[in-house]
Amino acid sequence: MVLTGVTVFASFIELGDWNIVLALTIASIKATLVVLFFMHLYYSSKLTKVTMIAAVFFLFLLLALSMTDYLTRGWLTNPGR
Amino acid sequence: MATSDIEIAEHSLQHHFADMDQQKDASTFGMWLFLVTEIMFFGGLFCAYLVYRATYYQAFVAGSQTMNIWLGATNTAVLICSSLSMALGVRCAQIGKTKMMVVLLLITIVFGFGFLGIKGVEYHEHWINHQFPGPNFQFEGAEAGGVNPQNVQIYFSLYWAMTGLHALHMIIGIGLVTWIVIAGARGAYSPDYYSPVENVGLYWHFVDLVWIYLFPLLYLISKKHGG
Amino acid sequence: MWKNLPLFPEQASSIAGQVDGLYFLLVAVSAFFTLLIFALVFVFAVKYRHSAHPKAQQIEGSLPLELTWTLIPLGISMIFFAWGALIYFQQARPPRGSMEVYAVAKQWMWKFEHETGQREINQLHVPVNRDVRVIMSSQDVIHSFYVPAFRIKADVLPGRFTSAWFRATKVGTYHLFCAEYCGTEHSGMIGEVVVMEPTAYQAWLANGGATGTMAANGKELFSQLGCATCHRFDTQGRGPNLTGVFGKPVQLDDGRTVMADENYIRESILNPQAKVVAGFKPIMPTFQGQVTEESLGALVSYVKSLAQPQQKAAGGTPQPAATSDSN
Amino acid sequence: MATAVQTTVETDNYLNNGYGLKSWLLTKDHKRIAILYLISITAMFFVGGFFAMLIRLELLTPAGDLVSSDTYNKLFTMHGISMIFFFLIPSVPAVLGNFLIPLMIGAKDLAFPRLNLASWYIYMIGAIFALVSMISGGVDTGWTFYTPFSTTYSNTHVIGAALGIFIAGFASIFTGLNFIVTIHRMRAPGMTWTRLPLFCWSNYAASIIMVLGTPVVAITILLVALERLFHIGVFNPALGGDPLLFQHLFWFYSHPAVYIMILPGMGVISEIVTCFSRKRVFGYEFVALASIAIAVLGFLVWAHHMFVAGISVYAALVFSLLSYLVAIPSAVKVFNWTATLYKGSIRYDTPMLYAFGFIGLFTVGGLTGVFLASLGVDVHVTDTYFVVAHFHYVMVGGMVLAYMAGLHFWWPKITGRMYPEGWAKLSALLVFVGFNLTFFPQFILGYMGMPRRYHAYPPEFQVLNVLSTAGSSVLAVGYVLPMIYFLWSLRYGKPAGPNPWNAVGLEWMTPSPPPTHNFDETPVVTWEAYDYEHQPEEEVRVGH
Repeated sequence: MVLTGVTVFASFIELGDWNIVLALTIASIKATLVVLFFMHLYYSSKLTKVTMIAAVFFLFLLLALSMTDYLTRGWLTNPGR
Repeated sequence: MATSDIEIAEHSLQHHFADMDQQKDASTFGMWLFLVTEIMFFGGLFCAYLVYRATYYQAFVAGSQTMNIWLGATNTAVLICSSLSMALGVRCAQIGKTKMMVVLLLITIVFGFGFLGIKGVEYHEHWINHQFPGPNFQFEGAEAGGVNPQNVQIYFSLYWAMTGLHALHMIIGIGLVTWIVIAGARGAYSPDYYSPVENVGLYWHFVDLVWIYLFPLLYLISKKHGG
Repeated sequence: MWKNLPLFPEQASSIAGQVDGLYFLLVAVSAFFTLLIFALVFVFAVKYRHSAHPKAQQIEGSLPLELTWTLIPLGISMIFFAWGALIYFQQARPPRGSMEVYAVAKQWMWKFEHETGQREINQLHVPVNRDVRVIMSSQDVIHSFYVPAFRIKADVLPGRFTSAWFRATKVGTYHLFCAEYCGTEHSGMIGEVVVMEPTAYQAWLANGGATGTMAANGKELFSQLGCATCHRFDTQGRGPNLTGVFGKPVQLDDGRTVMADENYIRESILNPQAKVVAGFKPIMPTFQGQVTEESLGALVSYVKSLAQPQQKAAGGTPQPAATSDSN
Repeated sequence: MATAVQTTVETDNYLNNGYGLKSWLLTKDHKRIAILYLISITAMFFVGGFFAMLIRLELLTPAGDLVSSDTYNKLFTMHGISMIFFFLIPSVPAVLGNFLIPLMIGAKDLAFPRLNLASWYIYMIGAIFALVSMISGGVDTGWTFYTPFSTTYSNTHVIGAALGIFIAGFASIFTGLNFIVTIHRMRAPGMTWTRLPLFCWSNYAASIIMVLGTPVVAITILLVALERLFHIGVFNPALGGDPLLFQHLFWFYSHPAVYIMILPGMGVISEIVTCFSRKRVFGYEFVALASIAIAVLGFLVWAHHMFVAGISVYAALVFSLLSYLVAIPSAVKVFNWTATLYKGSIRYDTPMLYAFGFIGLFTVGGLTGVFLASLGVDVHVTDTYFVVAHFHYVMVGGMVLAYMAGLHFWWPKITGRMYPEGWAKLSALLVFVGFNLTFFPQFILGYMGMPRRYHAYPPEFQVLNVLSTAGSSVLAVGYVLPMIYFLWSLRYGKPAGPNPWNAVGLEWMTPSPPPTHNFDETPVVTWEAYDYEHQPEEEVRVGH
């Protein structure tokens, strides 16, 4: 559990870095640790695991499918033919 | 069913459950489902955040640079510590060390208030700097930073909405932990019956989780541009 | 009697026939399946009624049948998808060389301005057999430009240009509706599209009382607002030279590339720091609140005209101006 | 907490277990909560229906002469809000589902009875918010609350209505959560997933959507309210916000919400079609899995409401393709019901008549949905009366008919009394005829190009509008009749007995009305679902 504390400091060191991916990776590692051990998901039933995975999956759908619109707004808007 | 007629004195088995296992399973699963709804609840805001961050990246950078990273990071640490004491508290409830559980949960509450206090200091700073969205919104340094203050306002709208909602969850969480502490001090829980402790613990960890994502998203966007 | 009960809208654009073609196929397939289900339900219900068939025969199910009625509808729907998508592509991509009309929607009226400067309200005059592209924006809420006879519809958004195009094939007067609910007089936000013979259209233009073309008005605004002090027609300006920019990809200072379309020009006027051209500083002030939607249209039209070959002389461009594929 | 337990005597049931108002308002019995919901949503249904009648009357003539355009705009908004959020979404789940799911799976109650009661109170608070904002001047944004109209331009009681929907959303979340946990954890011994009645499957699928989708619309509606209150600019284009983001977030819930409404209705139909053809459902697994498939795929299609709204061409293609996929499981269900009839032994009781109506009208509604998924045609017909007709075919022709079917089917179970069969058949006929007369002309109107939410319209659309209004008055009679004879039957209806339809299923193995604890002994299930093969035929059926 102290490991989780360490990651906070890891994110400090990376402050100068613009790379959001790294910050989010650290956040995700932290989150995973919290979910698995603080919240005992690691020791929980399959059903609970499936539930959690489903939640993350649908959140991903919400974000990803929304972004299919926003990231492709510029495509195909110019006159063709 | 016989169990429905027999009051099990200290652990309230509700009449419609066959046994304690079923009741515990149901309440834990129910709590996880509730957390799913919470994830989606914050998910809407994360979606808005993602869209606008992609659209107005520079404004988001400018907005994030007004954040006090030290306070934010301290708060992250505070919350993780509170989660730790919460997890240990649940563990104590599980093995029947009720007194220890009460102490650990009190520590959790103290950390919770600590978080809210630090957050309050930050809010106050933003407030006096007119960094609250609405007609009085002002963002200095927009000209120099080369960003449109109105887009920075979107950043702040999301900042207030996300952290505000999170703070509201914290307040509810402190209320719930207080309830557990009072009930626990009265000896309501035992290794056979501690679902409420576990569920409040799950809730607390979830609130912690949200912050774990809010911190890098809102505070650590970039230090590079504009300084 | 039948005059009061039309059952099918007029076909008055090049796309209408295609939309109707797909529509008729959809109607036919739907009618087939609806009748099939109705007939089966009816026949079974009568034939196996309790009095005639007192003992039901248990049937568990059948994998081949399930697969049949999963895969056949799937196949049919993929045909619909492909055909619908093809039509949508045509609707979404205006052809090159369209005549352009700028439209500003507001609660509750349509304002149009032709490239040649004629303005009209709730009426849009267009020549027959010519591609017309309507470039639209809204002053307040979301509206939607809908001409049923042309089978086109496009929402008109605040803060952004959207466009719709059509090629009218029949002279006449057609309904123009606002199709996105926009408040009190939503149902009063209607107008008409008048399709005319080209000669009649020219005559109408001549009587239109235009005060200069949109591009000319835009040019005037360009100097009034002081744009011209930085966006000079040489390489010395503090802002990029706008000659030949329109319709071309632009390299930004953060490494991205964007297409210089109407929305890019609009954003660069209202929110200049969002996408700064590579090699320039983010020093341009915003013009939000200083330019109306109409002025934006004029400015965009002007910037566009700078990319037209015939405008080369006016700009004194140092580099070869855009070729005819620019717009 | 454990309540005082009644000793179960033959005549004791959930209805005569306490009579005071308090015994109802503080009840934790799922059956009583279902009745509370039944009363509340019926009230909301007639409120919404009243608005609908005014809308149809206004549209009799092309000119906007009966009510002002502001009033008209409020009417269709409030019609939509009361029908969708306060009637359709809770209808089958909160009334029939609440009553039946524990009975069907052999449980004594839902997993969280207090949460269940809380859900009703939350629903009521939401409904009161909505009603107060309607009475105090109304709201005119359309039920869709599109920004920036709702956030900046409307001068009506948007905040009140938005909060009402926000609050009612939690009622729906709690119901869904309760169902999922109950179905997972409370099944009687032997009640395996493959023996589960399809009604439970479909409510389970709808619950998944409630749990996953509702929070998103809750936060979205909350943002709209905050934007009005504090002028924060998340959706405001003047601040660089994107009004389309609202539409994305709104439809992320509100399209799947359509499946919240229709899926439980499909479950009802599966129960009724099997019972009245005395057969096991054709392809049980396919019908069950189709429910889940609809629930999951339903989340992938939301932007088909936005094909002309200014989304990218690429996104439109993706969403169009995905929209077709969700049509397939619906088609599978219709084919399976039809096949269930084959070689059955079919009786024409009222619930079955409604079920026939459902199959037919849902087929039309579903197929016209295919028109809307098709990009090229959608551009023309979206936001016209074609869409209005389409979703009324699904929502009214499908869902309301299924709800009526279910209400008639389980009325004897709920009240212990039979309704008058003749009147019921008449009203089923009136609903079917009136419905088609009301909404079929609207398909034609839509393709002709009449936009929706129009207070006044060009004169050439009048004939079809008059037809539609005429139909709506027939439809209204068809809805008022059951209201009367159901009330009448409470006192004068023939006693129903435990199983008037000779149906299989655990809910029919306990007396009508059921005792407070549902079953004297927890049943043990040893048979498959819809085991009509081994159900002995009864010679004389009660009520006939």
